[in-house]
Amino acid sequence: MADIVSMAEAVAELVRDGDTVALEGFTHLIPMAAGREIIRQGRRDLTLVRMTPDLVYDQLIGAGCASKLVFSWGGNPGVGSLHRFRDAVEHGWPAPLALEEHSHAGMANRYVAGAAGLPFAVLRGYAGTDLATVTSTIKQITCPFTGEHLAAVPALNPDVTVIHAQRADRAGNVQLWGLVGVQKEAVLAARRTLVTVEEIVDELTPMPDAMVLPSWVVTAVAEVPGGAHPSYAQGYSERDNEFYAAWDAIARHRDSFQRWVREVVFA
Amino acid sequence: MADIVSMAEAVAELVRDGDTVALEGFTHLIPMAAGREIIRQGRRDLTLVRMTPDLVYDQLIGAGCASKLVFSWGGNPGVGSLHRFRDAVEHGWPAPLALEEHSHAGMANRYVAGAAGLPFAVLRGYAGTDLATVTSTIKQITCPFTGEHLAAVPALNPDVTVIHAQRADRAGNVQLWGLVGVQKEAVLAARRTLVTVEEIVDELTPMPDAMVLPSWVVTAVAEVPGGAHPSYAQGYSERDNEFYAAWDAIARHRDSFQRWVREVVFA
Amino acid sequence: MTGTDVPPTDPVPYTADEMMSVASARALADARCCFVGIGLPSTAANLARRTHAPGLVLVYESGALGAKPDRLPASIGDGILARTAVAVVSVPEVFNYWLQPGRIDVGFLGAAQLDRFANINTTVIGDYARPTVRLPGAGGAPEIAASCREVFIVLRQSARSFVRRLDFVTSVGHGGGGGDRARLGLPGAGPTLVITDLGVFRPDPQTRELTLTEVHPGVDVERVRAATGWDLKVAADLRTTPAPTDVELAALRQLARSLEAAPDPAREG
Amino acid sequence: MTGTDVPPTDPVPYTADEMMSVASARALADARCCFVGIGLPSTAANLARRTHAPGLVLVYESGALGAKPDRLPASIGDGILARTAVAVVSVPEVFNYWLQPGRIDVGFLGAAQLDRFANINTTVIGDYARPTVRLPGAGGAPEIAASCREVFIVLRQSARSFVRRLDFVTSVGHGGGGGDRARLGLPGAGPTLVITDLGVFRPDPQTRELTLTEVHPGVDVERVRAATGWDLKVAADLRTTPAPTDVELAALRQLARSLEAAPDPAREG
Repeated sequence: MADIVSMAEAVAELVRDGDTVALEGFTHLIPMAAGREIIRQGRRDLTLVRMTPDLVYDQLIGAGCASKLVFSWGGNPGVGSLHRFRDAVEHGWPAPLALEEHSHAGMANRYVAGAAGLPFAVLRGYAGTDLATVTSTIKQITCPFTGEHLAAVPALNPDVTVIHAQRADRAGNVQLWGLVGVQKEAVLAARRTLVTVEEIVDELTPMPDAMVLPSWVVTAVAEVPGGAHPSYAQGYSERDNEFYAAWDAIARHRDSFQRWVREVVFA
Repeated sequence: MADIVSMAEAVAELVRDGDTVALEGFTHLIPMAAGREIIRQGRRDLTLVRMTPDLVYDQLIGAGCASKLVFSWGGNPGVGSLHRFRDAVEHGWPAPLALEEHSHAGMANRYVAGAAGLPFAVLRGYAGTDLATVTSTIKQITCPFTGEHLAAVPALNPDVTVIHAQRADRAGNVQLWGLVGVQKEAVLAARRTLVTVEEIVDELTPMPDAMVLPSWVVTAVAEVPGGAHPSYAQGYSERDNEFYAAWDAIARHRDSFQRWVREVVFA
Repeated sequence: MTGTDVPPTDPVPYTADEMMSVASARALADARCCFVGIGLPSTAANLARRTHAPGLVLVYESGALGAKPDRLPASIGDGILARTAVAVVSVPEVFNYWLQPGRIDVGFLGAAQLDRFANINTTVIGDYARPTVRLPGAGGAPEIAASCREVFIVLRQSARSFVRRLDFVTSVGHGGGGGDRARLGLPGAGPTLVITDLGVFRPDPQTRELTLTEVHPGVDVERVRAATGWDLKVAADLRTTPAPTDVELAALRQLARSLEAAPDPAREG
Repeated sequence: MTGTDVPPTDPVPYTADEMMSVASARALADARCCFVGIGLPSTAANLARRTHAPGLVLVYESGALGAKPDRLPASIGDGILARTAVAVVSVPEVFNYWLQPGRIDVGFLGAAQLDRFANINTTVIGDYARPTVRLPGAGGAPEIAASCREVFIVLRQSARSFVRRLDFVTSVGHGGGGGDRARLGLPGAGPTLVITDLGVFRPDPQTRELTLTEVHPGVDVERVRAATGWDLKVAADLRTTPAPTDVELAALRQLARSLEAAPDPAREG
């Protein structure tokens, strides 16, 4: 059953140097506050896993927490580049960043296999692209019934997955709704899980389009109102598109980024 | 986009002699009325696909509509045997019934593959059982990353899938909630789909734990209140456990079953 | 309830079926979550929740996770399961995301035939192609038996159900004996407990052959031997199951009454 | 909006970007459902819904099926998509159950680089291991390009974007030419239309090489050639795209205004 703790305690306990860490949330419900907490606690050598690195990984990469990125689309949605991601890949600053690069369909299916306790997943994907030439975790498999060739990708099983959700009850059952992305799979695939929530409530009122993650698959829950900002939590906040646009200027240069880390993350 | 028609028209148009037909619904929302309509229209040589044949296939098998059954658990839930199924398998009455027998996990994954446009699905299943010795659609596959051996089963893609749901709107978008079983997969795997509904409404009010099947994956919708009886439609009816118990006596003997067909199905 | 009355040496008389259900419920004392088939397993799991294991998470193959029915469900798809569940998921999801990865502590199964290695037949009596009796088939059992951390089996015992050789292996217990589960790649520990209306069996640590470790009150070993189709091993320290307590019996009987228009759940495979 | 003003030969002046968006929207006249990337494709698809294709079903990779946003979404995960969708599904489901089986008529993609066979690069400029410019990467595009019944590509044209040889093949258009998609087992027809700020290109029926079939008003073939990194094929019956109508322009500009605090959507790959 999930423990209800502070985010600082949870990150201290659950996220360790060298871990494979997935912070998921597809545009919606991105666990941004947890990402900043990982920076504050000075984690190093993380393998960061996420379909869309977004600002949360731009920050972790720029702060030197990561040695590898497993991903499928690394842009600032609606704005342009992730400059800290680019600086790491193009110039190795602040540290070289190994890449393991897939398509969205491949990443989603890797989490599915991880959640399902299977070593791999099968999809119609990658055929004819250069991805398989640069990514060793893309192979071919043959259908034993039809002889067709399909793509196989290995399961993703993060040491720890972090997500943000709208609510949890006091037993640690977690409820999220709206665009729920790949969060269920990312949680079920992980060895440990931290969920930050907008609020902890006595009872989870059933909601349309909601999913509940039972407390017995959640390690820790922390109440962090606004923990997705500048991403959003449907029913609690709107996406801060202006911050996404403003991030372009903050992240474009190393010094402005470092100032942001000093003045905002460590404020 | 789905056409809104009568059940008789829909069955006449969509269910053809020799078809592979899936009537799905896991205890809840079983399309029983559509099954009786198929009997009334005298369909023959059907391959019936369903995880739990239940009363709906006991009736179709006893009425001589089927030549083959693809399934995973053929009992009267909470009561005992499906006597018409047993009579067909044990004595070939009214016609021999070929069996293609899987486990629930295997059947569910066959629908998943069918819905996903893949030729097969992978699962941890069947190892050490006699099922693979009697069922040709169970094979082994090797993980290209770990070398582990797993089971592979081929996709199920019925010619037509029939389900019962709580509601549809006038555009043919279908909404169901409660235990939703394998219905989404069975619908998406099929070439044609018929959905019988408790009611057609102007607007689908969002409901907790509900799924919506967009009208563009539904061929026809027919309003059939009570169309799941003696199964049930959460929010509309309760399961008629007494009828399930009473079915044991009706189906136990050929003459009592034939009387039921004459007096109830053709009433 | 069927079964033979036990002589009223205890304050409240009880049936052999009641003893079996109570012993099954007690076995769930340490489980966190249980994959529940209908019939005897459902009775046991719901009784455990009402007595010593109120936090036990019940998972039904119909997709109800953490169901808390306040009466016995009449089927695995009873509406009360969805209405009281922590979460309701699709049937593919319950098998792929919840059962297959080994998230379930105990899988609770019934059986038509059982052999000495706790392999299960629920498919046919006689030849598969021309069966004497066609049983319901596998359902969820093969993968429940494979993937749960451990498996409990509950069934009424007779020489027809405890057989030397299964007519069909629907679900694997310990295969041909020690080491077979590992050879087959089955992740869970397999059957660790078999509970009948006569007693309780546990697999030998080495050979994995079922050994009688408890007899229920009023049952002697000879009666168990007569109801076993193989040469039964009996534990050196054979114990007698403690009789049902008044509290257990009261809870069990309230549960039984709660199932309106009660069909015989034991007949579902 | 960026781009060059076209001389006001038409009643309302419009930009080259507006011509590109209008031409893109028109291309969706016959589609029933469209898989929409953000940026130019989203503008085109939403414009089509507001003008000649009100029944067009928009599918977003974030899981919104049949979204009906009343303004331009600021990202593919904009809350307005979930709130107005017929159904909201998980990301694995949108790829596995909705895209992969070929349920989508048109996949609408952008590109950083395009070659003569409409293969797409959105991964790197320069060497993969030591790139000059690291682009966002694949996202959903490889499987959108593979599985949709047909693919439309929209991008601003220059000799830097229309290149002789891609630095990286992120998504396959027609591979090395005629027959390559079948050889690769790609189920959809691939790119059937490329729309830029200068004109419209269609693949040759045999060779699948992109051929200029339309120029936008005020653009001559030489200007298109100068913005193409290979020896451009031009259709014998080259046409001129009809200029945007007042109705189209009004709807497009209302859409553009609807995106508050508008970032530049064209910069998302």
